[in-house]
Amino acid sequence: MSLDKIGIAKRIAQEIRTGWYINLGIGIPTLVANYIPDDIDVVLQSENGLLGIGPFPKEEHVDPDLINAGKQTVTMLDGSSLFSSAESFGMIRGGHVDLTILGAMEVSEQGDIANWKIPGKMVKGMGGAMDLVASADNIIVAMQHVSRSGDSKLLSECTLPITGLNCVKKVVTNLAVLEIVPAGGFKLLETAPGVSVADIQAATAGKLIIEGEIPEMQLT
Amino acid sequence: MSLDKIGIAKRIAQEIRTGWYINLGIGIPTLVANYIPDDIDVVLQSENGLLGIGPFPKEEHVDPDLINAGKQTVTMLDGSSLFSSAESFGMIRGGHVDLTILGAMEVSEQGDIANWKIPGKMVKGMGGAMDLVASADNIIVAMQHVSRSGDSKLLSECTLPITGLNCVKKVVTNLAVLEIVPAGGFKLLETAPGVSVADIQAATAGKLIIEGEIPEMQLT
Amino acid sequence: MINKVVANAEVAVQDITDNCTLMLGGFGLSGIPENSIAALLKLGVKGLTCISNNAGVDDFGIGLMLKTKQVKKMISSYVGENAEFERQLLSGELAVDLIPQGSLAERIRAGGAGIPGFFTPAGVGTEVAEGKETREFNGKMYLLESWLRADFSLVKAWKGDTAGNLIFKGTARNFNPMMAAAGVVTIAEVEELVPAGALDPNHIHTPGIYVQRIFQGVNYEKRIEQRTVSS
Amino acid sequence: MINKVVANAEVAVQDITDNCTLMLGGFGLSGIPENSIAALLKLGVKGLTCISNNAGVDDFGIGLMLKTKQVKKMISSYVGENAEFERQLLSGELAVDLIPQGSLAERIRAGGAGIPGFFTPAGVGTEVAEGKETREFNGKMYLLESWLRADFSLVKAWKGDTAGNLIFKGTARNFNPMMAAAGVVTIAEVEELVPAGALDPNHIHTPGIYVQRIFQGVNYEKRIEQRTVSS
Repeated sequence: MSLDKIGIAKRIAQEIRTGWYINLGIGIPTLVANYIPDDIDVVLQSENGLLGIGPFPKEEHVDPDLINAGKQTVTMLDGSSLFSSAESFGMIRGGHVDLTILGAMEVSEQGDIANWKIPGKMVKGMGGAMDLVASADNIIVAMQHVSRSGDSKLLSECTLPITGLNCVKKVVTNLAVLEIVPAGGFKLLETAPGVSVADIQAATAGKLIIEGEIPEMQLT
Repeated sequence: MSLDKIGIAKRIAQEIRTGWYINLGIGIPTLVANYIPDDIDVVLQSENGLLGIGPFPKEEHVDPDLINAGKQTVTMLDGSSLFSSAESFGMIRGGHVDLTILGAMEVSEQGDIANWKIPGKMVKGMGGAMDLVASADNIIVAMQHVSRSGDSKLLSECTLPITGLNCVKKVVTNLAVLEIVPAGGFKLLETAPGVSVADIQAATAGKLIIEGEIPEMQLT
Repeated sequence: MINKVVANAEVAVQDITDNCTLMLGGFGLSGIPENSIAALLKLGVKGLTCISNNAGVDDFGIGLMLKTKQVKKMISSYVGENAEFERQLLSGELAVDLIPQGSLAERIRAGGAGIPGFFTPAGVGTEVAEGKETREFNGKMYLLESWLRADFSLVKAWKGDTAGNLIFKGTARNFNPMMAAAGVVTIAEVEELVPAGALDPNHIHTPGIYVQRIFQGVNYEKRIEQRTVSS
Repeated sequence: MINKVVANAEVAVQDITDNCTLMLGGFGLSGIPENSIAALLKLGVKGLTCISNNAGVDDFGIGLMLKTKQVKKMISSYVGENAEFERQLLSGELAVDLIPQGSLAERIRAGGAGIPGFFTPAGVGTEVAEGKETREFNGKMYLLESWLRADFSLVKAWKGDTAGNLIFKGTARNFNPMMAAAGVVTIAEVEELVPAGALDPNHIHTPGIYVQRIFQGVNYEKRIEQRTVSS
């Protein structure tokens, strides 16, 4: 039994601390917002120029001039602020965003990430991903542990074109929570409910570091 | 009979064309504003963050939060805008200001300007002068032709520490209007009322270029 | 105050010629210069290089100019939502430069602010870094990126005054303010054009010095790409 | 929304220690953090490096901290109006770095925006260029300038909310927004502190992400250096 997308999002939500400014990528990262506990006070940044993303609007409040980075209509909260794209990436590049959560196609044991281009496929562009991964101090990747074709996405080196080097701090997959250690390697922190260390070992192509007893994730 | 400060300001005002954004330095340049004809539509920039400087306020409208670059209290006009110092110098550096008028201690025949520092005297700083002279396409210097000690301020090379190189386009002094030509040299364009070409020659240490009949300034 | 008002989009864009470089504001379909794009379609200029974060969708925004094959090259960060774009790119009719979004924003900002080059960490170790100078500052690697400028910038604001001052609304601001500063000629279209003096000087996002022409736009569609609602 | 409110200036500055680098907003005496300066006088920290466009006057602004010899070094563009400053400088008690005003503004902006270096034409051919890399772009020479950052930034705004969002008034904005972004800890004092939600998000000049502490200041003097009036 591995986690579904909601499970991954719930587990990542546990990483969040009060007072943080957070940028959530498209996909599973966006779901994380739904599972941040009420007593944790955070502000979500949308790189197209909004701090303080609120819930999706009610039909009658939809505003084409208020969208998130995924181009979805959103709302603001008390205390939200608006700004230009240059200011927004100044915030990101300047290290003011405390946590970035994004998806990936591959992560290496050095913390390299590949998530923008597949050779032979139409390239849509990197959007803000290269700026985010080059700038953030704390980056968590949310992804499936293996690809649809069954290949491990946790590798010794990325095979796809790189988005950024030495930047990912943690990976949360359907199978496990792993930390990338400075010397290189995926240190196994937690297993998903019903997933064995052997399962994770089998699904991890990069160096997996297992020290002592590995606890199981506690999800509510 | 040479010009007084007001005469210099009046002559410089004749250089101004409608539609221009203009930065006026402290001293004589500030006076220029008083002699811009009513049918000439210009906008004055204050590098501390204001476009559209209005007249000095009436006593009851003095606002400590509204000053010009000389720290004088000012007013705004219909259409004025406010911005940060970074935006203001972005405007200047980006070449959006059409004309800069400033004072100088020395100007060289190459268009170099020295106006910020006298060795042996307390240095107060260059303020925005180095940014202005390095950025503006059209720079007019307003100054006396000779110093208080009688030395020419129009030189073959500046002797004082430089503020900027190859930047001054025109010089308006109490004696003359001179253009700095690309090959180097002060080309005499106009004489002040009652001032002879010989007077100007005698007061100019740098290369003076005299071609044909030199007209006298027309001041109203 | 200098008056920048022109009658309409057709007048505003009339001197844009073939092979010009244009900047077009907007993120997705939000804050795009709808009227100026329509006027460019009518004008029929070709061979354009368009700097814009996205390339519109098949039947809206810059996508309309792709359909009429007026665009030679796109400089963008993400061009995902457009089948015609993909077809022209694969057939070699269209060139594309993909630039990290923050670098794109900052390169445009640098163009307007007279900064020919700056260092950014975005793209270090990636193909974006190919051919670019890299340098270490404080133990971290950075790339040297250059400014971007345009012959014409086409921006869209919420309110504007006759002196060219602009105020944007919501996240429709995005790339518009930097582009306004980075165009040799900046054409601003606004939903509401007011007399100089009607906007609070403290609320102005783009000072009029950056805007050469302004007009009140008409018939804004403001299409939504992802209408997401809560119950 | 995250709450950044602290009780007053004394609480806000209490962990500033000797030999810190501070940024202080303001141009002349306009938009200076009067309350934070008063609290620093009370705190008595010494050996400060102060980045501020000016150095106040003898009996106001940073001039007060010069009198108490709390400042080791000033990084400014113009320091003209202060006799005590001159005395300390000539006696070697005080060091000063003079920086072109636009380069100062942009270096602070770069600090906040994560840009370690950029090219500017200001100072080429002058003593400001000594020891700095110069490079030609498009036929014009430029200098490489580096970012400026500070341990603490002390800024002053007109209105602020509990989430740290700031709105400035008139030309009191000046260096304050860039400094707010360039401080590891930014302390904002405001004339009017309002609840989050009371400011229009479209009017905010400095988003709260840059502000770590905010308080409502008291007894603003707002001294005028050159009171010029028309009749």
